Amino acid sequence: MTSALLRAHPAAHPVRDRTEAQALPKGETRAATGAVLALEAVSLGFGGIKALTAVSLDVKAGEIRAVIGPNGAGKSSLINVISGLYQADAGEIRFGAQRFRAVPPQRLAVLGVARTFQNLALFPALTVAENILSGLVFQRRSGVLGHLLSLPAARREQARQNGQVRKVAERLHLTAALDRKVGTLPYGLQKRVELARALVAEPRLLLLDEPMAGMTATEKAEMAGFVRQARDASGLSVILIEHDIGVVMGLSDHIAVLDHGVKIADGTPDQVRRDPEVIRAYLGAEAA
Amino acid sequence: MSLVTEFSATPLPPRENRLLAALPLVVILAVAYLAVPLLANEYLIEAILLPFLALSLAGLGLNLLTGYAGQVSLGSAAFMAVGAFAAFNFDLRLGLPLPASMLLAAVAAAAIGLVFGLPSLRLRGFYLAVSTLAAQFFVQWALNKFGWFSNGSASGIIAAPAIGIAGLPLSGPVGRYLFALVTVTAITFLLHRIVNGPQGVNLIAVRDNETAARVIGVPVLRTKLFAFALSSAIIGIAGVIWAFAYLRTVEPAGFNLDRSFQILFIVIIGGLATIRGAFLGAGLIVVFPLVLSRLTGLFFDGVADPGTIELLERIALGTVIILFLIAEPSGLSAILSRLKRRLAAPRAG
Amino acid sequence: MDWFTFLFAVEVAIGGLLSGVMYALVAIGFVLIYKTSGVLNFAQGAMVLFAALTFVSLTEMGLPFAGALVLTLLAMTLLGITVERAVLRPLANRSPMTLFMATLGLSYILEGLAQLLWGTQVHRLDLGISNDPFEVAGIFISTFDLVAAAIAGAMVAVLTAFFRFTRTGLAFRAVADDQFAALAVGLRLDRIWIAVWTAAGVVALVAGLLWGARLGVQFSLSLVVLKALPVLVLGGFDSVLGAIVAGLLIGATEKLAEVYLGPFVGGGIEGWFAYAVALVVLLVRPSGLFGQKLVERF
Amino acid sequence: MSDVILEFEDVAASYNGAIAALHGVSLTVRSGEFAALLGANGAGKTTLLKAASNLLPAERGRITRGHIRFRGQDVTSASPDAHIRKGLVPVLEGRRLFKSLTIEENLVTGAVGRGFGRARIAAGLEQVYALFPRLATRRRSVAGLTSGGEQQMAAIGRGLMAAPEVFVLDEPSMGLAPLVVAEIFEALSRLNRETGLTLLVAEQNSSVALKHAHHATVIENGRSVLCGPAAELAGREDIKASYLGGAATAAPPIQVRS
Repeated sequence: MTSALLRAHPAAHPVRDRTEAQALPKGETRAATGAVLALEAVSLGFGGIKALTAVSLDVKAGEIRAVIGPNGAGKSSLINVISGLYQADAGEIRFGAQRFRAVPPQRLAVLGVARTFQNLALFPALTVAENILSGLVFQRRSGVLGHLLSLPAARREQARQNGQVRKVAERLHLTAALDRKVGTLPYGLQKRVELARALVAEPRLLLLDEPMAGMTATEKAEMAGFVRQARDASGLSVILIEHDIGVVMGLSDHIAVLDHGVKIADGTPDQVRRDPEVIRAYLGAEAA
Repeated sequence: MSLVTEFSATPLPPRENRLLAALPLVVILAVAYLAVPLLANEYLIEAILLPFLALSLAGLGLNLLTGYAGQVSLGSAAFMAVGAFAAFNFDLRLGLPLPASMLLAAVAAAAIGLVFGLPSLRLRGFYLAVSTLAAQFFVQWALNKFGWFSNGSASGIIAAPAIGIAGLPLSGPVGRYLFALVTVTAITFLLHRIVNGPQGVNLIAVRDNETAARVIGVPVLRTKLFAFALSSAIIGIAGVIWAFAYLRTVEPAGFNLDRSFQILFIVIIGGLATIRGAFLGAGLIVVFPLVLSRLTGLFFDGVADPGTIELLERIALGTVIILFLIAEPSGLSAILSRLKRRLAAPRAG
Repeated sequence: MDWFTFLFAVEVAIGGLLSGVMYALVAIGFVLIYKTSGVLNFAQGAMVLFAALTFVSLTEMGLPFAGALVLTLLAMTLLGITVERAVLRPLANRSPMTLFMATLGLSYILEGLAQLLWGTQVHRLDLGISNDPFEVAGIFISTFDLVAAAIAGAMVAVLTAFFRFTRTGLAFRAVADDQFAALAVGLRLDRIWIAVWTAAGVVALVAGLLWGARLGVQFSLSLVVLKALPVLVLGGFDSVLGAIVAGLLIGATEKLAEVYLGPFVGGGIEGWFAYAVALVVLLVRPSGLFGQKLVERF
Repeated sequence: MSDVILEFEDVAASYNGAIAALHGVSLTVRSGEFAALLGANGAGKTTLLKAASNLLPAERGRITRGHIRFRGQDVTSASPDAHIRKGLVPVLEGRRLFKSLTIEENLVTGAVGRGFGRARIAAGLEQVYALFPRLATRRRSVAGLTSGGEQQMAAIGRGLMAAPEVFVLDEPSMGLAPLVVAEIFEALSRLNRETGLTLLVAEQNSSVALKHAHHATVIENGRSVLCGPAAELAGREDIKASYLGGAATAAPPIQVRS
């Protein structure tokens, strides 16, 4: 178990400028699944309501996969199952070679998975830099004593992690705001800080739950640019929930459509747009 | 982009300003270490400064738990009691030097804090707060019930030994004051380092959004238990100061629920998640009753009996608490920050 | 175990159940306020003291039972109005912790005020309920406890019906769900707070009379909160039914433990045993017995 | 038809005395009109609508400049419930149903808020169920467990139970399938046509709003930047592109920087 774990998460030993191939799970894992994430017939219910019914989904390395559908279709539930906040009633979730019925959320980061939340889940009392840094906490080796005694190893680690924070902040144009308390930033910037926190440990899979909700058109375009740039740079895979169909069509490689917890379509943006089932259940004839 | 450029205009404080900012601290330390021992009278030390130091330390401990880690505790006095009685027994039974007894007392308080912190892994908010009352009542009961803790004395009263370090007697008011002061200074410094370091990020992450903290890999359980253990240890040391340096004769009933609430008031009135808040809050809590009894003495002396005056004081305390909460939700620390800004404003403009 | 020791155990358990009803009675006052405003009202105990002391002092001044009752109810209404004006309104939108601290302050004020007005001595309160035990199948049961249980039962029934079938009850439940939305549909929050606190005051009066008839009316009456808190943790802060069930459970286990466990540890365990019971149960069920368990959204 | 019933005059507002949300919005709503308020999320629509019902103080916000007048009276002079009793009824963003109450209980709270008695409640329920037959079948369901569309219909129904004269809705299309959005807007349009109900609807989804509204005002970054007849705005592709970009359902993919 331990050895598989170490192989499966290069994030524990960050490699700079990883190429797409390196970001993939190694050798036998890739042969076994061919996907960074695979859901197999995942079902989930709350008190008699079916939130997800036998949903299957494969996400390949370097792919941006959007999940769309009306409110209550099960999109957020899907992300919450993948990140272990909800436990599936049936089905299986695989990250590379690791299989789970219930993903342990506290191990998510170690597994190379990062996420953002629909309603910002930042730490408002901390600065932007500290918020981003918190995304690296799981890699930390030195403890309280190391810090109190200013041991060289602790200092080196601190310096390295600060470097990682600065790098991601630069990529997301957050450098000027690094010392600001997150709670005092405007909403659009907070969303960006949350993306930075998710990206700082260079995950293999990024789960974005409405990352552009509440943004202006310009901010949305900028955010979409950041997501694409992160994918292009490190070959990570993205699951994206977003209501703005324009953004979704422009950004994703594949789109899955959920309706009442059932996957009703899965394909390229053009396929999905023309899918009669999607038009009937979601888009409406007029919009198509 | 445009959003960010707005901030680059906000200048960071340059290094010289930081030195200037440290000036008040230097002055306070100088007064505390030099002026007070030389100039202060016995009343000031015994009635104000010693309880102030002990309660400040207890406030610091609770603030770590409640302010930084977001776990509310209503049982702080129990850990003061654990600290006091543990140090008493380490001294009595092992004959250890004072610093060693104190350290072991802190360890004992931390251990018991860990046990009573376990519910925090499952419970939140008021459910957790109420469950910490278990510590309050259990510890008080155990200390009363088992004579061993107080070496068999009636109703659990213990008399602290005369204190001294390395043969240096510290039993006079100034000696006990310096002992308390050094202890409080050292712990304050350590705590400052901890909450402003990586561990502080973990604590605040758990407080502000536990789910997010868990998902990004912050060790939530370990962080909570760390907060409970360290907080209890600090409050335990506060108990040692309370028993050894301040009162010198204590009984379990002195660490009752009212004391726990008093420590909670200190933290809330002083300001959550600030180091100085504990000191400001403790100052108010220690000085307020003295001022109040002077005032009631002035107006009601001879008019009302002591029982009535006590009731009036209770009403006044309750009123002040409510007024404080209404006037300044972020506590005295926030008032101080505002004052500083106002003082700095004319210079900047 | 022979028949008599068994009967004795049953007797102890029943005695415990009945005193559990008394805990529940205090706990219900908390539930009313917590459910509708998320405030843990630590002053509920002080309100019990205030109500009982007011009532008993009025009867001692020669007022008939009904007259004293009406005047005390008026006093509790006045208290509700004052709390809304002086505490809740200025502290609107503040954190639950701040409001909890405010109720601590309020409890100091009420305790001081009650004793300042009516004195600190112990008052005897006779409600005219017989305290003689009667026997059912070899088990002795206290008449007073039984009457108290009946009164508590009636109060729960009235409260449940009030929440379920009246428009004000509906408004209470709406406010409990979402205060801002309640404001936006035109519900008058200020009036609702007054009503809620007055209702909690009435519950406090009933609890105060029953407890007072047992213990005498005195300062220690305000400490019954400490009995009610573990009941709340166990039953859920927002469940009237939970308060009853948890009260019974804690009452019975506490009495049994006192009789069968107490002697081994030197007795006096009633101060913390209820908390231990609550904690053990909560380790298995973190949301309490009946606390609302809504699915968390992330 | 032509008398102004609700008027916003150069309104600025802020939260907590610091965060400015509005910088100057002017618009007028005439009796019997279906008015739309357009703009991106975060442009200030929600703040403006809350201000109209004097709900800002409950969230520590306040109007810092300008006036909002309902029937000629400044709205800050009366409490939210007083506005409802005079016929100005809001439907909040994100529906905000009482989740543990049933659909029907939610509807009833709307009437209770206006102080209606049993007869008016019964009549109101009948009217709402006629407008949204789907709600009648879900009347005993706990609101928190119904679908987004049903919740939005219930939120609108709850508002209608207070017999509004001016009905102010915030983002009724949010998070709903385009099909459900169409159904809701058709119901609103019908109410407007058949009962003369005055409507002010904030929408991010400009195409559906412009299709049903008479007049529209566009706000951007807390300022009103454009207003005119809906048909005219809808016809101008340049306006759509510069002010309402990215908001239309199934618009062509937007250009993103890489």
